[in-house]
Amino acid sequence: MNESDIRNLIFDVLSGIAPEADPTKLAGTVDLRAALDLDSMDFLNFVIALSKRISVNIPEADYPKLFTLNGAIAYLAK
Amino acid sequence: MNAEKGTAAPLRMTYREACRQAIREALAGDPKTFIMGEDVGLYGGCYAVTKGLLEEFGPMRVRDTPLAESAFVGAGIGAALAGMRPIVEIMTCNFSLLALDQILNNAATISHMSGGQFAVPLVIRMATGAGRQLAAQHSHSLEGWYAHIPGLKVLAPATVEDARYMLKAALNDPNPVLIFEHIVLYNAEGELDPSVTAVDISTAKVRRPGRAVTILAYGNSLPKALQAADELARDGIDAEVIDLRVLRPLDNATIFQSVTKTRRCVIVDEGWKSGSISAEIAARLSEDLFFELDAPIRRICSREAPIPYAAHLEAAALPQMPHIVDAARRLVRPA
Amino acid sequence: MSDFVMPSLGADMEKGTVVEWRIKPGSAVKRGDVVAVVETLKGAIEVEIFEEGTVAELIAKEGQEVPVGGVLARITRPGETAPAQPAPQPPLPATPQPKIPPPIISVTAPSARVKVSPAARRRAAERGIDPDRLTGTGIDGSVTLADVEAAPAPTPAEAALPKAAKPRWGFEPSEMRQAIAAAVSRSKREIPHYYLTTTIDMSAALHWLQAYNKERLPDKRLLPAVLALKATAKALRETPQLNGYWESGAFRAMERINIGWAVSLRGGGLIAPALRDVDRMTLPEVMAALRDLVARARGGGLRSSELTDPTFTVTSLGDRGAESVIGVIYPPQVAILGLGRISKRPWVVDNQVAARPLMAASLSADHRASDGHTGGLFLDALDRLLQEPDAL
Amino acid sequence: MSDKVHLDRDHGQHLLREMLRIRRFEAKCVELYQAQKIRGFLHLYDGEEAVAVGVMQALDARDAVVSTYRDHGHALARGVDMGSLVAEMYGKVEGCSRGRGGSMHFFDRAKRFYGGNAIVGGGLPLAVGIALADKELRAGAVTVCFFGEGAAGEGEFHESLNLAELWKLPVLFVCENNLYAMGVPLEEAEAETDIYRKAAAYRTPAEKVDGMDPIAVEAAARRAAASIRSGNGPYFLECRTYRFRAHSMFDAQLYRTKEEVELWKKRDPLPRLQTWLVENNMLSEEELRRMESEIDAEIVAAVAFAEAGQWEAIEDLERFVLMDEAPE
Repeated sequence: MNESDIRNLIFDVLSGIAPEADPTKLAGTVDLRAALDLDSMDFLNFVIALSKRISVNIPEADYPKLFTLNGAIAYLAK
Repeated sequence: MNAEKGTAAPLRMTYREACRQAIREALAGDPKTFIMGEDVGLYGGCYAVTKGLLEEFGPMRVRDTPLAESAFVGAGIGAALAGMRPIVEIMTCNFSLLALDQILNNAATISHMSGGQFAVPLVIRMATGAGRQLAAQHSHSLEGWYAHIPGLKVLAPATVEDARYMLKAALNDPNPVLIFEHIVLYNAEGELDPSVTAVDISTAKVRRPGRAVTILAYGNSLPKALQAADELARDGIDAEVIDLRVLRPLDNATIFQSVTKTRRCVIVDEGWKSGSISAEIAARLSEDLFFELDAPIRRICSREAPIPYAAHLEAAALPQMPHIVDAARRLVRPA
Repeated sequence: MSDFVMPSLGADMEKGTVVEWRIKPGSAVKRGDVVAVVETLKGAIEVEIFEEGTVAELIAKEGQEVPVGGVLARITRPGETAPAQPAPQPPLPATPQPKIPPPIISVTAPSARVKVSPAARRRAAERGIDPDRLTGTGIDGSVTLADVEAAPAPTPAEAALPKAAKPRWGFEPSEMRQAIAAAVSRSKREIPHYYLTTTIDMSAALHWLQAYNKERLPDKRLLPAVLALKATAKALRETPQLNGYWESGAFRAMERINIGWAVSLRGGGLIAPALRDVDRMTLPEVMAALRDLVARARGGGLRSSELTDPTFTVTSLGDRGAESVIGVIYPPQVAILGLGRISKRPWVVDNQVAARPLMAASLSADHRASDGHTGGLFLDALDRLLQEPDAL
Repeated sequence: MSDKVHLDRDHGQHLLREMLRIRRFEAKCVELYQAQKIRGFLHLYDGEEAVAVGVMQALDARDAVVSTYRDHGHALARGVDMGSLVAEMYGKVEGCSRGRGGSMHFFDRAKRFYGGNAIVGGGLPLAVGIALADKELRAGAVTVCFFGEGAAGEGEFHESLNLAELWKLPVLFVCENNLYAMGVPLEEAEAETDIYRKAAAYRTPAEKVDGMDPIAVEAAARRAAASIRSGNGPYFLECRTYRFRAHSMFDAQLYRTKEEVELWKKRDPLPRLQTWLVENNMLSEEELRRMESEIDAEIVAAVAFAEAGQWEAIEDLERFVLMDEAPE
């Protein structure tokens, strides 16, 4: 998947978790959890949705790589 | 005397004493006013409301009548037609049934039927309601019936202030006005604000503001509604209590404004539920306030049976505070 | 010796004034004698006595107002000398306190169609939401205004519905804020809270959790909250005085352990619906129940019983927020556990200072229902249970 | 049954016992009211016993009785069980009206006692109706309708007397004229104070009777019953009597003087009949004492019966609002 597909996938997943927020306005390096007020349950649902949509296992150890938009895109691109 | 504000301190008296002072003031104030009824003179009034008035105003102004309700109510109507301003006392609404024909077909109808030639400036006072174990024939609450009749005004004073000043407004009204005094209220005590010397007979009053649910009540149901509101407040539910005061014409504006705010309404009415004043109010709410309602309207009325003598059965037959609390709570926080 | 009391002379007579005594100490009395004249609101009435004997003492003085049942005089029975101490009168069996029967609730017959209140239906139209899709928290399961307010924004399909006004998010904020304000102020007003805090070393728990989650796909993984919830439930088994309600002046222990989990709502507001029988659930079951509960809390799909069922509440700030939280008890519950943020801080282990992931655990409890000693036992149990995660 | 009163030892003692029974029962009611065992309104019969006892001598089981709210004397003289009356005033389900009526509303189907009525004059049209039915169903039966002189002011008085005479109905109208309608003296309520004279307007035979003399009342009642049973239509008795106690329990009697009450007490039927019987050695001291102790025992038993009674279940509140069928 190319970078823009991954970005839209992430936005779509985030809109399900934080409907009132507008992820498109997020800077690439800001911590998603603080910006969108995601608690541990929200972040776990974020990981679950991503891993289902691109059928890949994301170990807990890699969670920090998904804390920012750029990190997430880079991680999922591999 | 209240030194700072220079006004007299509030006067404390019973509802009965307020009624007596109202009648005294009326008799002293207008020679065309007289009071007529069973045992209003020598006996001093079945509920001691007119005690002492015969001695002060004499038998022409304080007239004992035979037991002839139809006759002396009809005579009161005639006297009003011919220029007097009578006050007729029917001992209790239970005996008013014998005068219902005179009240409906003469008092309420003549001004309309005569094309406006005659007015009937008559006040009829009646005791009403249950709660003293007087059994079925002495415990009726028939305000709702009379509030059905165009041509009458129907009042239900629940506070000492209304008991003191509604009569003056009623006597000044050119139409036949019925005043219902609940027997349990006679012993109730209350304060009179000395700066208040008159009240209207056209509006309901918010006796306790609130946001979560509106409780409508009149007469002896008002104290029960206020107690219910205190109980609900302890549970975090803020109830608004409205004293209807006037059962005909109903003050739609005050009722609708409150229910629009709270969106929930409980009506307390000592009459029987079918065809009662609470039925009329519930119908108006669903006709004119349908889209403001967030829960069904609830009515707390007497059980549909003659009021029994035995204390525990009478208590079970009448609307009680716990029923009001439960109904209001279920509307705001349904289990 | 017996008391002659103010008789009830009429249906609504509450008191009377003795204006004239017709007897004096020493005079003999028999059934039916008129012994006094009492002034009532109806005028002066002669009062009869219904027993034989001689007047020992006149208690009420002339001009004195006495309530019905109040003692007016003492009469000695024939053949009885006047003992110093008056024989206790058998208390008047009070007229029966009328028992108020339970109200008759006119339950409307359950109809298949979803019930929506008129106000809710109008608001749903304004928000472009199909109200029939929502689960109602109103009477008979009806959808109320609050339900519509709390409903998530309309999905694109719904968005196609004619929108009367821009949909707002979350509960009607002012209404939610008011409900919280009422509950917490009542709690602070009525409940004498006592507070205990302790610090729990979470290394064992987190270590176990990492190992557990490593072998599972994300949707089967557990959160630390699940361990805390299960440990809390087991700790409550050891201190039942913290699990129940304070009602009409007494503590009522509850058999089931339903833990209210405080969920913060997007756009403001807080709600603590119940996870039922946590003590009987496995960790995966607790996780599934927790996820479902949080989703419905934020999606406006809670059942009203979930709001009234909790027997104990836990509030947790999760992995972002303050180091510790001390909760306000939800009436009528009697305790609340506050879990702070897990963070690495210095901790003494085998006389050495080490960096350990620590969590502040605070208990607020109702001093009417339990004492500090019980609270301490609870926190010790919680700590002990979290040190052996695999036994949870 | 002749309409002459044959006064022998037995009948004399019977009249005395019946009146004494009422007098002592009413005294017990005052005591129970003051102890708050009886509530609501209570109208006592002291002084008028001769009327109830006298009239009842002319009746038998097939006859019907319609009473007023001052119904204790009528019910006792008609033979309604004393225990059921006390239980009724206690509000117990064993009461003669299941505790639902209280003092003003005693009912007893077996005794054809069609109840006290709290609406003045309310019973008159009922009595006319019962007599209408009896004329068809119970040949020879008489309906006695008790009412006070206050009811003469009600429209129903005129309407009922007219119907009864018009249709020749077997009604015995008994006006207990005790000179006061609650607080209104007779001369301030009626243009014509001889109530019995009003019956003439409907051509109904009427008599004025000394309501303080049980023998006079019995004689008049027998004459009336004989006339009615032979199909001559209604009969009207005005019994001039007097109530020694207040109108009801909460009445300061501002409308009459103590002297007047004492004056009438001199004509109390109880001591007069008692002394007459003793003087004509139809009553010994021993017999009088036994009569009094038997009556006191009956009252003690009646109060115990009421004390032991139960409260009606609240679930039954709406029972009998509608009847499933008319009891035979």
